[in-house]
Amino acid sequence: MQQTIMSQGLDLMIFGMGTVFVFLTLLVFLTRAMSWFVNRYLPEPEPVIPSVPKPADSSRVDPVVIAVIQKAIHQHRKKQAQ
Amino acid sequence: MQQTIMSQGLDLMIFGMGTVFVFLTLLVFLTRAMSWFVNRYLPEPEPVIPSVPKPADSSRVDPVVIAVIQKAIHQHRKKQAQ
Amino acid sequence: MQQTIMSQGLDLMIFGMGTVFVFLTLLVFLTRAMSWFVNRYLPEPEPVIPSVPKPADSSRVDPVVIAVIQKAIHQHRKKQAQ
Amino acid sequence: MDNLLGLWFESGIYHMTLGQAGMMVICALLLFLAIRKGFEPLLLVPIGFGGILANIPGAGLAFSAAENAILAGDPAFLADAARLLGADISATAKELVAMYGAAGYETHHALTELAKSADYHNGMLYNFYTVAIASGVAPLLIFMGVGAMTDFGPLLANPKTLFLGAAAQFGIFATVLGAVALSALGIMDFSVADAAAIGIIGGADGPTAIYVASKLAPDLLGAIAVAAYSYMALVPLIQPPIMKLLTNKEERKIQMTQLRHVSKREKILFPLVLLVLVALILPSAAPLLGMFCLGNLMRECGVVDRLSDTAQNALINIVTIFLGLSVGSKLEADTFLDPKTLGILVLGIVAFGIGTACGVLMAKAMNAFSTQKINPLIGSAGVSAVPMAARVSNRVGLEANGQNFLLMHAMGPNVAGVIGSAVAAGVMISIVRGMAGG
Amino acid sequence: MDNLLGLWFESGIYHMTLGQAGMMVICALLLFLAIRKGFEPLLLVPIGFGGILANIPGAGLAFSAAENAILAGDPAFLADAARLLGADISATAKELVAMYGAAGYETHHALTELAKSADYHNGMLYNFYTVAIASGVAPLLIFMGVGAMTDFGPLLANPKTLFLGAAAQFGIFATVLGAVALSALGIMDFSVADAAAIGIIGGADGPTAIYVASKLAPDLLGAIAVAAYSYMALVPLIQPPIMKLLTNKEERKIQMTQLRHVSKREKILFPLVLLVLVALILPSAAPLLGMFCLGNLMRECGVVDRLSDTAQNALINIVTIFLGLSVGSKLEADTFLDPKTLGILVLGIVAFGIGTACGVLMAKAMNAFSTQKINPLIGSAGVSAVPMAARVSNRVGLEANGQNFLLMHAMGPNVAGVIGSAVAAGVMISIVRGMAGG
Amino acid sequence: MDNLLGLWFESGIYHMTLGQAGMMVICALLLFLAIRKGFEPLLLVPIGFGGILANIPGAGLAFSAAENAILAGDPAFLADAARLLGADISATAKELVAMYGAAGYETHHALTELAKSADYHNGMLYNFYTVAIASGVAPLLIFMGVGAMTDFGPLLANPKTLFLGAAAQFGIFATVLGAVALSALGIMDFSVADAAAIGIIGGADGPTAIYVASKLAPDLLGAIAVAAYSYMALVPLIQPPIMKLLTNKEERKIQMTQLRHVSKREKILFPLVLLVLVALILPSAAPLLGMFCLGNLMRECGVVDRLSDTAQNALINIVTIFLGLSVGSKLEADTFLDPKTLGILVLGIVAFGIGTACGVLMAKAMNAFSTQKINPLIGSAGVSAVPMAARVSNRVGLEANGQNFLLMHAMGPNVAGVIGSAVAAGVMISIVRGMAGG
Ligand code: NA
Ligand code: NA
Ligand code: NA
Repeated sequence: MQQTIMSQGLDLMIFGMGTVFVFLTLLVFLTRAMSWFVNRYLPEPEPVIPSVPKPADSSRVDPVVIAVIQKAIHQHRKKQAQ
Repeated sequence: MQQTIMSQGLDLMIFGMGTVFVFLTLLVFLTRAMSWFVNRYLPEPEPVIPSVPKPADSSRVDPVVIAVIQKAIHQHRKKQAQ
Repeated sequence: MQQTIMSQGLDLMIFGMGTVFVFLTLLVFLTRAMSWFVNRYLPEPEPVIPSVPKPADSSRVDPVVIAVIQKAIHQHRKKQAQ
Repeated sequence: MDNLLGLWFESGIYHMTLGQAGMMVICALLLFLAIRKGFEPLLLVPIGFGGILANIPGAGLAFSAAENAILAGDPAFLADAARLLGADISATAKELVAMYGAAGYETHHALTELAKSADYHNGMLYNFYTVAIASGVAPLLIFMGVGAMTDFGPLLANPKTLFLGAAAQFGIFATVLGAVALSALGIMDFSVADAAAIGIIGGADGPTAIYVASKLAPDLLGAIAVAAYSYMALVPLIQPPIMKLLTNKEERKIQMTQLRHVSKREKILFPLVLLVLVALILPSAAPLLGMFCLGNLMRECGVVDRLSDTAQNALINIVTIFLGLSVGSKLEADTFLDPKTLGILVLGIVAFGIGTACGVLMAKAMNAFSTQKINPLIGSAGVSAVPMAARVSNRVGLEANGQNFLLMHAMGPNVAGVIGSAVAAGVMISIVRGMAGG
Repeated sequence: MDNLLGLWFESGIYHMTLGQAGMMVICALLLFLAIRKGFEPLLLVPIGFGGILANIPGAGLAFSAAENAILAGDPAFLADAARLLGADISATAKELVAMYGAAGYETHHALTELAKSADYHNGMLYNFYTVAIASGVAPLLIFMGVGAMTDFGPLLANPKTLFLGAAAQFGIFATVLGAVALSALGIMDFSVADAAAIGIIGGADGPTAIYVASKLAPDLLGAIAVAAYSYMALVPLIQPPIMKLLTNKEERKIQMTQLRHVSKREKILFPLVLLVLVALILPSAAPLLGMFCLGNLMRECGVVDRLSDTAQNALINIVTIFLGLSVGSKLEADTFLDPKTLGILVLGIVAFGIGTACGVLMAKAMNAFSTQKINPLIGSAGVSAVPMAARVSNRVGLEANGQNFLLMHAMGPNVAGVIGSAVAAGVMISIVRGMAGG
Repeated sequence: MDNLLGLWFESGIYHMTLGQAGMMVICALLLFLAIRKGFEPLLLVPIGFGGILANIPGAGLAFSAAENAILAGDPAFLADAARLLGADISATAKELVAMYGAAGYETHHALTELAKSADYHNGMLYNFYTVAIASGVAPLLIFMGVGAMTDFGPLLANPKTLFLGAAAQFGIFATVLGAVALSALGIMDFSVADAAAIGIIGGADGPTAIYVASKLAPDLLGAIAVAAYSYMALVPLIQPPIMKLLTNKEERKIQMTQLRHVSKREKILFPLVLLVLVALILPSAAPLLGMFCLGNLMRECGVVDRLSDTAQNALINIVTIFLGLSVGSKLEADTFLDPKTLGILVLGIVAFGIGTACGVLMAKAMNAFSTQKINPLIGSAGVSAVPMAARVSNRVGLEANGQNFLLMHAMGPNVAGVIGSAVAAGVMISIVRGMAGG
């Protein structure tokens, strides 16, 4: 038993670590190939847009806000006029 | 068999399309009746509000925004003063 | 039966209401003790922050808004200049 | 041709019973009250709508696979069902459904297997009910969300208002007694479990009422939930007369001292204190109060705001939709149209009244023994019905004294009432189960 | 050493079949169309991705515990499975899986118990499919969200556009006939249920198609959903030629009168009117149209905005992810790579064409009998495909007359088409079940 | 009177065991660390709170219906249970619960049916655990959300940092060996499955650890999850000494060249490349890495932002609450208070240390063979613990050279570590199952 579990643990370590390295090594090569292919054959025409997805509304100005601003400016102008 | 399935398909078409038309025809009449009833007996007092539900907070102005505006105006006035 | 259910109802009332009172009385004392302990041994160093959680973005000013304000101020100044 | 007949025999008009038509009208009324009169719309809109769906003839949305199989009336299946239910072979589908409702777990299991192998399915609303309410999860998640929305500050600033929250729960137990009395007198036929579930209406707390009803009296859940939410909406009408009757102008004028500032740390520790007390005294209240405390801890601890936000927005909204539709499934005519429902509606409003009265009287009693007077009007807020009852206290207070703002003071007993009714729920569940067991 | 071999025997390359490789290419194409060409990305991204996951060799993500147990090929289990399925002991795993698919509820139940006791588990996508689609809940929740996003104003302003929505559904039933004809001619082997499920593609409404397919022809669900969403994305290419073929320049120039203002109360009452009609005429359409009406009522009633927001955002997004992955599970090679799929793709586009044509012709017919002319181009919007089809009507209209904005007028038939195909779905489900029953 | 006694016998104090009291203190400590010290609060607040709930005496929130029935101690049921479990009739409830835990699927099924027919129910937390973790769905959805939050830009700009992510996973496997060694020496009693589940703590990735533990060692899940999240929070204390020990000032000073710009298309294709590789090499990692890639694709493709938003907000928050409470259910005293837990805590921190060291050493090794030097400090980020470990690399780098900003460079190995531990998880699950099978 002692032997078995130790040997099982060893197997797990050897084949496990081996797979991790093989997998990530392949991933390195595939990623390099992919990047090369993209930059070679599919260069991006459009300027890169920020990849962080924005909540839909943060990009447009809230009409209420504009209203407030215009009101503020207007009152201010009245003050100036006096 | 060939016959059965064809006849079944025909039944499906006839009764199916029939039901769709009967249903939507009834809906036309019911809708007209409903609209007539509403406009006749339950005319709307209040002005119509936009039916698109707004996120609760987009309707009020963010205090931060007001603060910023007032600050902006104030700085601007200082500039004017000089 | 009539008797049983009545007596069961009475039991429910007596022991139920009793438990509610015992429980909340204990809670009063524990709460007082806790508050005393906190204010005695763990007084708060930092100023109290509002406990209502705010949506992440309502705390900062939308850059778009600032842009709009600055634009508004700027146009206004142009008007003044004339 | 058969198909045409088939369609007609499948059509709603052909099957519509008077009861179903009546229930549709009642549900339409609920929708009217919710939309036009603002009666707890977040719950009553899905409940009313679900009630209409549950009463669509032939759709069987509120029935289990077995019930749908029985109601479909396939003779072979009916024979099997009758055998499994030990019913006479000549029993009608309706009788069999009733017997199925009364049958135990094994019978349900067997008939369900049989129905599914005959390709019958649970109705949509039945599935919602099973997942959301029978499992108990929906009321618990709502309670977590409520906890995340609750500020215990006013309660912590003045803990003795907890006594008001305790007193107001007497409405619950008085109603229990009333319900069993009706049974004893043979006027109604409520079991002790039914009585307990009805009494909880007096707790004036929706999720608590639904949770208790789902454990003790599922058949009455529809009526209990409708009563609880309707009366919560009616608090502004129910409470003021009682409050004025039991107080004189002087008492209503009492000004209360500004509440002390409560530190963040007290607010963080309170849900944990409450949780420990539940663990030590009343484990049966652990699910309800546990989730409530979790929500409140997430709110106050300040390091998991994204969880707290979700608990009081996306999650509680999603759960509310399913909870409402599931409650609606219990508005199915055969379940709802029962003399018991009338009894429930009457007992429910009595419960609210007694609870309100006891809260006010308790406040007066406390004044008799304490120097630091409290305005008895905040006692009525002890029934919970957050925040409506507190607003009522404030309004009645302002009528008596235009400078007397009781809102914050009333929030203490108001949230105390939530804890109180959750405790009452726990103790009733454990006592009733003990009685059933014993 | 065994482990090394084990890993190799477990690796995907070792097990990859040509079919799985092919399906991965097809799914990659779907992703390309969704991301690069904007084909209904919200659905086709999860569907395409789910399809790739479903075809990962050896992972068994799209299989039930029983199927995974059979495919694992443990001899003892295979023997039991063969016995339970009444198969020859020499049957291959693939044959057994096929027989399992065809077996009834008891056999499924027994084999599942057996597989679970042998510690085999349902694949992730299989679980998603069971919870989201087999239960019917996901399409219904999407429909509720769509209801909460739908403005019936244009329809209420001009109710007779409902006829256009009705006419366009002829594409559904013509396709049903086409499908059974193919069977009758022995070209394909579609049952009536299959034919009905295929026809619904002509409804041009994703959740409706998925809902019907899950009830009548689960095996074809993958192909049907892919066809439905792809053709909805292709509406701008499919419809214009047909629209121009069937109309002359004069007709396309017809200006329509400004729509009348529709009051809030009409909008609140409409979903209830629709619901009552469903209850009276066609209970089998109650789940789909019921949830649709609930969503719309929540939107219009104005007192439950937080529920309406959640229904059209958090909830519909969550459900969409699971719905897409679940549909992807039906893109598993053995299910999808079947001559039937080709038939479905062909019949689907025919259905779209016929639906478009009938909508336009109906509009012309109505003009023949009514004084207040309508522009026949809005007829094509009756197939639903909201809002794409309405935009197409508008664009083609502008080509004929630069001042002719048909968008709002086309929204009427457009949403009418959604109701129409839900009605068609209900009637087909009930008729087909009747045929199966009889 | 019986009721009064009943309430007392039901009260928590009466039943409270020393173990439960101890666990409550431990959970309170977890909450303190989460709230006051900021230890991964999003997980540790629900976990700690769930742990308190799980240890409420008599509430049975963490137990299945069968366990609750046994613990309720009804003699008739105990007799049946003993018979079904093949136990001696004199066996205590605790012994029976232990035997139940060890029993197989059929026994569980039979006892559950029996308990339910005796009207016992699953505890709330037990249900959460079954739905959220036993099904595997919660960790997978969190992983999808993490994918939607991950920017692979830095990794794509410098792919060879993947080697650092690979090397750092050696901590996992060294710990596995340590665990089996402890068993071999008879100090602990870990099975190979236990050892694998413990090792994954070294992956420094919460959802991965929970996923693996739920598959290989459910009993140890509580301790493993607590260790994983605690040590992730302790990364700023654990890593720097090791990093400084293994590097000299010159190495720490190494400036790295500005990362190249990575195009949108590369970012869109990367998750698909990764997915295909998983499909070809390691199907057993498909669920984890599949959902991770789906989340990342939704983020990068730019056409399904609303799904991506939901995946990284509403959905992940909801799932986090349930995941935390479910993990808490495994902090039940009888499960958690076990010598194994101590072993797990010790082995876990060893795993972190070895992983950190291997990452740094790998970086130095790479420098020996490559001209373009990398700063070895970014090697430690290979353990994942995103983004904490990357921040640590940056901070230690700044100590050595005030102008040396390593954060972006460290993000590469950091996300590579996530992929690496998911791969390790997949391979361990498939090897261990193979061993069990064989
Ligand atoms: Na209450
Ligand atoms: Na349609
Ligand atoms: Na890692």
